[in-house]
Amino acid sequence: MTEFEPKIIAFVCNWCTYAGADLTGTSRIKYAQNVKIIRFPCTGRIDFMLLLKSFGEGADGIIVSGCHPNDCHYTSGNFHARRRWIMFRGLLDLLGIDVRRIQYSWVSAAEGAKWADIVNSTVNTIRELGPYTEYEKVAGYLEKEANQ
Amino acid sequence: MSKIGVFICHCGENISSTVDVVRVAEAAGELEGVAFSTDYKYMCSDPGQTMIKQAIKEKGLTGVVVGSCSPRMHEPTFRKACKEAGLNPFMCEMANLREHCSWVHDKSEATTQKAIDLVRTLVEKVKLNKPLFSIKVPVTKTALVIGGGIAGIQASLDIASAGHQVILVEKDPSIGGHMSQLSETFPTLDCSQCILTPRMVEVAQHPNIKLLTYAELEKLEGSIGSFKATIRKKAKSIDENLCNGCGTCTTKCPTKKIPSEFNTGLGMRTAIYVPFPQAVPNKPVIDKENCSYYQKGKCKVCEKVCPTGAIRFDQEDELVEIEVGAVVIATGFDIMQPSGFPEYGYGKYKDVITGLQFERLASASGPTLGEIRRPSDGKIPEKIVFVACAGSRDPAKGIPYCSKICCMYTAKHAMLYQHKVHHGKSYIFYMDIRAAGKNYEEFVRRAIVEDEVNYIRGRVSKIYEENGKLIVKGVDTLLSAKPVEIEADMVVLASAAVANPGAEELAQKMHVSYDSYSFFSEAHPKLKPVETNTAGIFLAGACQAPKDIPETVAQASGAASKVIILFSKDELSRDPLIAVVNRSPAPVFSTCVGCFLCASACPYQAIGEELITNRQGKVIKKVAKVNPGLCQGCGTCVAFCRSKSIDIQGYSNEQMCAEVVALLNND
Amino acid sequence: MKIGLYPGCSLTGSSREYNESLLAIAKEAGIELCQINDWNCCGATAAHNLNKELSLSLPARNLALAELEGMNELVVPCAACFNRLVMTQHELSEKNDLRKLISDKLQLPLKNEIKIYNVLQFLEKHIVPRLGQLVKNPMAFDVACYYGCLLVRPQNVMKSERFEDPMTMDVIMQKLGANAIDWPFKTECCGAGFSVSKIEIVGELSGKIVRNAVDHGAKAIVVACPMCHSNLDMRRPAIDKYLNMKMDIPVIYITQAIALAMGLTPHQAGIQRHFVPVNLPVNLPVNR
Amino acid sequence: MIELINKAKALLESNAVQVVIGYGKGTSNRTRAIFVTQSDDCDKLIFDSRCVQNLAVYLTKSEIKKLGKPAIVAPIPVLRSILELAVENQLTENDIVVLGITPESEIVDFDTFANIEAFLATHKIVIEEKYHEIIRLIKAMPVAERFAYWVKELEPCFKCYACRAACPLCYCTRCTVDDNQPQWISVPSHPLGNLEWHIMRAMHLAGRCTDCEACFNACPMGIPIHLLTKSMLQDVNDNFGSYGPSLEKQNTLSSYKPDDKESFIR
Repeated sequence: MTEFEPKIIAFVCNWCTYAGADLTGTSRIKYAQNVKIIRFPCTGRIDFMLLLKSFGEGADGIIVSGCHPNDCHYTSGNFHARRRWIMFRGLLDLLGIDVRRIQYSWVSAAEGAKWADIVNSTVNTIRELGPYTEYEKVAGYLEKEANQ
Repeated sequence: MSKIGVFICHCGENISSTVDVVRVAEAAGELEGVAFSTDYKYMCSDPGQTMIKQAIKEKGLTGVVVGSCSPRMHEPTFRKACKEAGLNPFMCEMANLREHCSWVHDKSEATTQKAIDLVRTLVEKVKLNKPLFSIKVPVTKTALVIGGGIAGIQASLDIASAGHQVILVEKDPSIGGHMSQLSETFPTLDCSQCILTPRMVEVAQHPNIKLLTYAELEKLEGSIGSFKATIRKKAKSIDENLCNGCGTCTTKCPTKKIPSEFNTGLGMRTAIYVPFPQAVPNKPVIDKENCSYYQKGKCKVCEKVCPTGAIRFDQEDELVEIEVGAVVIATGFDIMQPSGFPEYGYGKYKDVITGLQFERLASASGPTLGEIRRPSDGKIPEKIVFVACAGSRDPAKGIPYCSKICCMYTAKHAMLYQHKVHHGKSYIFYMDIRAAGKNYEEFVRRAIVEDEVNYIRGRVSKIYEENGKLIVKGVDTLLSAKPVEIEADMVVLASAAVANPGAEELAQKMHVSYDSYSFFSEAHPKLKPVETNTAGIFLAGACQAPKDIPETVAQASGAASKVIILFSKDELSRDPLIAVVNRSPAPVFSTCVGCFLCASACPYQAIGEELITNRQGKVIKKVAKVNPGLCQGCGTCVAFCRSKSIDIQGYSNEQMCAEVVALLNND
Repeated sequence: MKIGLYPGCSLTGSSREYNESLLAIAKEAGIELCQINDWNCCGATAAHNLNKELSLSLPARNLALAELEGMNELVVPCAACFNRLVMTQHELSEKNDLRKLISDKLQLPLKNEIKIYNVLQFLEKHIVPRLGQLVKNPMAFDVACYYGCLLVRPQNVMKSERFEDPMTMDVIMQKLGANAIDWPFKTECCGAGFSVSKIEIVGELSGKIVRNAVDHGAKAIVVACPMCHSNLDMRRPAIDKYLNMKMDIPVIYITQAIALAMGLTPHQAGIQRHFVPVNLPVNLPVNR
Repeated sequence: MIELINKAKALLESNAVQVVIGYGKGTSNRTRAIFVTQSDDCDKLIFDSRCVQNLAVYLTKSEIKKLGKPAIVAPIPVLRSILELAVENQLTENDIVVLGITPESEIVDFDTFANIEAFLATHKIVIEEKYHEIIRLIKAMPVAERFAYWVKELEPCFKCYACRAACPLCYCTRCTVDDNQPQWISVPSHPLGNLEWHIMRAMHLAGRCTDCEACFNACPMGIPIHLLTKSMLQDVNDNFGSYGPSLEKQNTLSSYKPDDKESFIR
């Protein structure tokens, strides 16, 4: 059987991590295809509901990444984001949603290599964890109903 | 029904070598709502762009997705192309198939599949794009410059010479700032006042500059292009129009023993005074705290002797409101009083002074007319010790950062001393010599080699008096860490440069951020060094961090040019990717419930109130309103709004959701 | 009121008089100082250069024992002991897992919450407030308060405003009626590190201190550290040799000064134990 | 409670307020919220240990607003909600008259919100040990088991939104769950829809919830949804220090500290 290829969605800010990922490209550093990026103006813009949606839509893992503290293009968007993540992560953990499936990181526009590393290590983590069947079961509830 | 055009770029072979671009174009063509899809070798090239324009016209496209390089590279290019073809530029999106795909993956099915996914994602987004139009903000072409030191002077002159009005506000009775206190300037040793005073006069005489001395900013409202500033003009107790600056009052004033701020306490001044001979404006003010009339109710000598009857004891502070389009903060720095370092004995021993005090001693206009004489007994010091980093780079007791100017001015001080006292001996205790700058290192070399200044690499542990001498105990770390003791006649402390006492308060008045040392923060440490995070407010000089004169002047001109660029248009046109609060039909009007937590989250104070009234003008609802002039489009408020009542154009909730769904459903 | 006391080696040996006078004035002030039962070395010697864990365990054990005895305040008169104990407490409070580790090794519980005072802090908190009525015999003369290095350091723990020019001892001496002179050698090095190995260096360093005190008109040097005392007192021959003149200025512990001011006999204050005879320009009660 | 009744009477007679929101007798042995507009009806007001509903919820309801300026009977949980509503600009001091009731059931008037905050400073929110215990137990489960546990707990939920209706802080004119552009939360009350709804609800209360348990009390299926908010309350405390409404302190999620600590961001 073929190896499990995790679906991983990345929410990144335009000014640091998106640019950093661009640098990964211009430096021709290779990484796994599993991760696909969605571009946001700022980590402060990233709504926790979107992370939830991602799992609901079948994501096995999520990367959320933006500017290092004090580097935010908008001075404090990432600080607000960080607080939101701290609270959100705590809640998900209580609910048994596997927080190991969400990788948060700071990747600056200069850290092309770090981005590749984040992607690859996340892909490996999710590979080990396997497909997010628990959540898929919950999300696929309706379809199953229909099929029966 | 949207008609999307998809254009896949080969980028020569950059993309096509690992991504099957033809298949990507085909796959895109099958997507719902895609009316046209193709691939081409160089989309950004002229024929490539023409291809897009034609498709827009012929197929009547409602949106465009270009699958090529990073949008950070060519988004402007393709949006311009769309605009030229009559499509709203914001209906164009880019899928990053090069930096995020072809360059980071090997040629494989998965790579092509990823490219398809990325394109599909952007197609779904662009379907929900709405035509956007850049925001217009009217510009009041008057600049407010706060602080009349060299930074404020330079900025004012530049802006004024470009033909714009400038209002220069200075808290002291005269402009000139610290530079006017300096003796001679490194690395050229030209006299500070000789190069400064002409510019001061220029300011006073410039038709476009309105000078408000002895005044401070009280309040700042509004936003880029149209600020409203309230200035407090402190009562000078004289009628400036009548006063001809003859100076009789200052000579006749009986209260003569007030330590002169300008001479850093080394000289005295009267209660009604002009800070220094070349002051601009050269008209006196009365220092109420020390004037015997204001304190004891009698005297009025100045009034009696004034030939023009210009004295006004009953004068009161005046608040003036002005409309300005931009603000330049040039409030400069302050010198840390070394009293926190008892081991140096500053304040205890008269002959331990600060660098700024030494400037006054060395200045031809100073209390000793430029002769280096020690404060205690006026003797010429035979041996003088300079202590660099007196407070700087000292996390324990001083400030952790480097004050930057001390290495140079200490070298200068030693040099000046050697030039004035040929047989004298000078020693400099230092940590490192930081002489990075044009002709700076050479200058320090000169001090060491030609003027035989003794540099000792080490710190001073204690200074104390012993039979008329100042014993300086320190260590020479280069001589195998030997303790050294020098019997000096005078000690000069290069005390740290710190932010002005009022800096934080001022920053809060203007909603610009400041760092942990109360220096004003630039918008970006590298790419926006003169902007603040508040649009329309700029920084010049040492109020942002310690700076020497050349840097300060350069930054001031930089800030000025930013203002001039701003003033070059009658209207501001800004990217419309900003937040908006939704509107819905009555009786809801807007789903915003006015909790205003978004306002507290906004980094730019861009969110204000809007009162929704009925026909009778009765307020029915208070909702949030985004000031398009201030909003920078970070979207923090959007993610924060519980009722999803605030959304950001170009990155709307619908668009982002659509992207998530599209990206994850590739089957 | 019961307060713990950690004497350390000096106070049971070379500086017995420090211990005696401390206990004497505490008694006068109605304060009971209880020695920690089975206390051990503070590790001030070389331990903290050789073995990190040991250097923490030694002081930690004393702290743990004090806790077991239910003490919540602990006086550590010797500046070196104080430095070790307070540093250990600081480090262990910063690193919780390290605290657990040490506590396990010691097989003793360690909350690490006990308040550690050096002698000056103790005097300020418990003795000075009671001084008023107790001062019967004012020390009305010029004294040089000498702090040395350890008493006011390390800065990051002591958080003292003016560790280069401390005032606490001066203030206490003023309260005893003395005039604490303003002199620059308060915190200069006495050479303690060479006390045994290189006496001539001690002679030079301490010599400068003694001379400066005398030059500033001091009639006595007041100290609060056994090493300072032994160097300025016991090493006086080396000092005289360096200055090549005879210095007869006495060196007394602040606790002795207080004892004498309280009207206790010189013997109760233990001044007979000094090498340099203690002649003060005030009348002291004759020994019983 | 005669004092309360007299105060209410006086307020209505002097027309200082037009309605008094308080507790009255309900069916069987229960109490319910009553809205007294006539001073003669003030005798219906009661207050005793059974009065646990959080009346603050009515302050933002348009139907009640229509009645005019309210006075409200406010035991501690209500006071907390009032203060949070004030923080969130939903109330000004002239909007209401607060008839505070201390745990010793003494009546205190609060003419300013600052006074309420001062009073609450001495009556801080305390999460009962039993809840700490439960939360500890849940967190101790293996992650998959924990997930299964909650899916099961939430299964009975049929999205009646009583929890929302009972919460004084769920005063939005349009709740995100009712927003279908985009469809944030899957509509039906199947496991996913329920999960998403309750996560969103908890997140929207993060740093705002005053732990009044109205949501739990209102849930017809007795789902322990208050565990979520309690746990977050604790998280707020552990990560950012001190929870509970405050006029000075900014809302937890709309403010930040540059040195906020976390251990999971790479």
